[in-house]
Amino acid sequence: MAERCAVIGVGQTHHKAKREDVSIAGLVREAALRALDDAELTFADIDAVVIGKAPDMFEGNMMPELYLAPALGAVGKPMIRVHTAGSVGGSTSIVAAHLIASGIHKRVLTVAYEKQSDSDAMWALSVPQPFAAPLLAGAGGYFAPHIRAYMRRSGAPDHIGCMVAVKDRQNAMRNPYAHLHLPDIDMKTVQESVMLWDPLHYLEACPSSDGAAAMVLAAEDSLSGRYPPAWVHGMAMRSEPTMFAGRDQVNPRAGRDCSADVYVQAGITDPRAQIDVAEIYVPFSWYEPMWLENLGFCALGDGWKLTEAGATAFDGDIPWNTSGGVLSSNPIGASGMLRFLEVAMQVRGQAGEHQIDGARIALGQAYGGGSQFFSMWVVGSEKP
Amino acid sequence: MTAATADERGPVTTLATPIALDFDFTPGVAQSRFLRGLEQGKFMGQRCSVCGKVYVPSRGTCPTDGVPTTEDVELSNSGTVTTFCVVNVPFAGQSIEIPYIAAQVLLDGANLSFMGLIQELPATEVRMGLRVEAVWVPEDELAPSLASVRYFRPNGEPDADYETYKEYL
Amino acid sequence: MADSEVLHAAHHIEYPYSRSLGPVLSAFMTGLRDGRLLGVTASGGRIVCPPSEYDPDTGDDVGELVEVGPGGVVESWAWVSTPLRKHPLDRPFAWALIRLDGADTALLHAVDAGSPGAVATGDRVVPRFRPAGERVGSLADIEAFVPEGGAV
Amino acid sequence: MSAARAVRPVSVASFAQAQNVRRDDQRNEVEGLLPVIAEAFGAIGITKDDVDFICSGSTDYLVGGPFSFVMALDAVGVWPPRSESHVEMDGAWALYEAWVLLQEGKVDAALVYSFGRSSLGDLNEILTLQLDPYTMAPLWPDIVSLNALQARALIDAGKATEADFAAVASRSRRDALANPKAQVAGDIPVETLLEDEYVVAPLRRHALPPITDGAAAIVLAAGDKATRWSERPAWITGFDHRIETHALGARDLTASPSTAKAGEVAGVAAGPVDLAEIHAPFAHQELIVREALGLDGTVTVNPSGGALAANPIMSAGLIRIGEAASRIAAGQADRAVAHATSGPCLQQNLVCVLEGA
Repeated sequence: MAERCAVIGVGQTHHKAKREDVSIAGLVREAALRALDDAELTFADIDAVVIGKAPDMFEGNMMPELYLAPALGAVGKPMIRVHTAGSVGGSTSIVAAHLIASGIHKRVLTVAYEKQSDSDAMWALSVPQPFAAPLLAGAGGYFAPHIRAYMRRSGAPDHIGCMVAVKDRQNAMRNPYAHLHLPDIDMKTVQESVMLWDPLHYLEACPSSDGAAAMVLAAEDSLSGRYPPAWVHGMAMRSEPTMFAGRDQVNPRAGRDCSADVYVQAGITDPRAQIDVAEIYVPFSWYEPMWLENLGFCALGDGWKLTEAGATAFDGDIPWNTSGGVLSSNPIGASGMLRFLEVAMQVRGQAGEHQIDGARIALGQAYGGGSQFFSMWVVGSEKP
Repeated sequence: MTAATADERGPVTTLATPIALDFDFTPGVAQSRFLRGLEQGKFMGQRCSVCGKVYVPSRGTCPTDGVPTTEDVELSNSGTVTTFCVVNVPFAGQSIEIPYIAAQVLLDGANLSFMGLIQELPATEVRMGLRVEAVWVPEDELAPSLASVRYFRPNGEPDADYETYKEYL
Repeated sequence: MADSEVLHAAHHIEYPYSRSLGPVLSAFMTGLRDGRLLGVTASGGRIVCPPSEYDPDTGDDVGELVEVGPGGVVESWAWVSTPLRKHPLDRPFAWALIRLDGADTALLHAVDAGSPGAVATGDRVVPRFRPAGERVGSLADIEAFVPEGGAV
Repeated sequence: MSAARAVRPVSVASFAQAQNVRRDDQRNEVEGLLPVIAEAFGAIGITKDDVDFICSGSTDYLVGGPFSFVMALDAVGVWPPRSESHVEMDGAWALYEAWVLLQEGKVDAALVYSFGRSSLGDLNEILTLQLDPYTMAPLWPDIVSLNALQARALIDAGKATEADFAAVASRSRRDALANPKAQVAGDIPVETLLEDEYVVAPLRRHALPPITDGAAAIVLAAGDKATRWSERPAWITGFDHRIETHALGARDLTASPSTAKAGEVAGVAAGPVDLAEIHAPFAHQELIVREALGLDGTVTVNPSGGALAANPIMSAGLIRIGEAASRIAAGQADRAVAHATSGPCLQQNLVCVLEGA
């Protein structure tokens, strides 16, 4: 029988385009030490460390868990390095949670990071291999056609994406750790920003950030911390092939199956009614309405209507990304963990200005690659 | 902690660590077959013996069945634009003048689209369902590379019905 | 498919990574540019060189930076008779773990000893810094260590 | 801690590995993996639909491109979508992740695989990128030199001689004669090996691993599946891994406290050990690991020939577990220890104890 698992400490860095004041170790320690402090613990109290990040080529440091082991107090302990593309921050949290749920460890530190400014994200993501197709579109160009396909299928009007871009940046003003703080953002600013990959404007895309996130997870008999625990009610990962005949990249089955799995574990039958707040991986604005449908918050084709009606706004009935989300901070390897961490903060009541009052059940989601890797968890303020 | 120094350049705050590595790359058996086809001015795909789907390029396996693909299939020079985007942003490695259209092209007879450049049509007139054909480089410039396909252009046929390609978006 | 039909090509990847250092490594690299070697005070008063922002065993925060060396003792060594293209020297040399005077841990660097007979565990070595104007703030500011008092 | 808790019995139900070769210049990663996974499933008559979880181990830097694990998934066929994960580590750690999940009792079977072609680039340069990017990697020390420093430390400490290294290599190559998947095998006496040139003194050619392209797959099973899929299941009765500091100059290179700790938690000493598969790419490392695990002269070490006979990076650790399990399944051993390592000079170590019925 699986043991209960709870988040008892969270920490994150101030995310920026370039964190020129720290080394890689300094960056991950900033998040890890904050998480330990929040849990009122030290490295000596930790049984194991699970670290995640996206490609090693971002920093030119192969299998960085080796170099980072002492920086994270892992010497003499088990240490695991997870890499599942953009979903990695979520997957890392889940691998760490299984170390508790399996009864193997009592307290696990999990960390995810990216220090993209050591190189250049666009370079690292597009190292051309021989014989590969000529580069036609860049990162957003991979997603823009799927956004167009979503608009065609759902009949969504053009302005929905811009609404998400404005909402998430306004939310970021409530989050002191967010990379982008754009106090004057409005629909006009977004619509007048450069059209990068039609239909995507510049301000509808995520930034490139340096940053780290960390959590301390604990078993039921090993709780501590400055805030009440966030209990893990359900967690799941799903993958599907990157390219195959008939693949639906607008509404991927891996995402639907993954959410169905966590909802069963968490006893959720009506996500919109039962989930108080959600942090969802939205690196390009239009992924909010797409994921609203994929995650079952509404019927197929209705996602944009929820966004348009303000349902996902800070004061809506299902606030999404009150932290500002990936659109406001994107340290790639950590972005997924930030989603998982932010929902833990919500049910612990420690989210400060972006706290949703009375949040009791929250969903964190991360996805990666070409929407083929998904990880999700549901956390709650009460014991499952 | 401060890095006290008398040096007029001030403290050292960054370390330059250039990294250069060399590899011998091979795309493998199946993709070599596809690339050798391009060298001859044709699109070569492979069919899965379990589900019957045709992959181009094939990586030697059916991604959903996990079995080797062994039957070679030569595909048409024409296809359908399933979806597309207008590229307005310069980025590293780009070789075409912006703005331009990058489209997902589903070749007739294939079950997987791939990204291609659309030319000979104003960007504003490119649409989902547009029927296109491949324009190849001159014969003496053909190489085992997708660069052998200069671009796709309208082939004059009426647009494909959405129902025929909606599974390939 | 015949062997010759499977394609091959040279694949070269290159990037000029630029790493921000943070306070401890910044001080260490600045010291190297100034021709000095620094260690850091870690748990139990142990002096760690090369320094890190954390104790290499416990992960605890570290204390003050202190000057160490410049000479030290070879703790282990390995003789490279055919240097690789990226090695710091293009003639035969030894890699060595060198515990600098005043430090409790060892630094990895090259020892330009001339021949394998001229280096041994326990030998004393000193750094041969590059000229001040060529130093940039990196371990490569030390061209190599050399046997103390020995002419190479 | 694992040793103190009841471990859910999980068996290594099936194991397959590619023919270990110096260079597979025909197939890409997916093409190399396909037959290995098919063999692992086929040997016990199952398909991909019989496993509940998939976990793999690999590294981008062997092929020189990001996300190399992504396309490898096409060798499995993850449709309908599957619960799946990846570690940028040797497959032995992927196996650990899968074993952890099976401990919860919700799922009963997992596929674990790993792959890597070491022949594509220059390992002496690639593995340097594992080192501290500020105070080590910029000088480009190579993996052979770092291991030569460790070997020298052993000699200086009076714990071993160059002849001891040669004896490990001689025995490994002789045992590899019986391993059809081995890359390097031969009956060469110690005296002959000691005539080899130094690559980096004190390491001679024979003390180094070959460069190997390879892949491996293991099916883990619990509950009914374990007993249904194997006549004589190789049960994992203890499993742990530990890491040491990265600072080489702050370590005692002649010992492996992380191996000792992992061995203690995994319960190596709780019973007699018939055989050990030790992941020691460099001959001297075997001596250090044996000591850390407390293995005496009665233990058969590396009957497969070990990593000195074939060293497919990212798979060589997983293969040790597969080799040990195969011998238990075949009734050649009742209790075995498998070991995997990662990082410079045995920085990180994993120990898996396997037992027959």
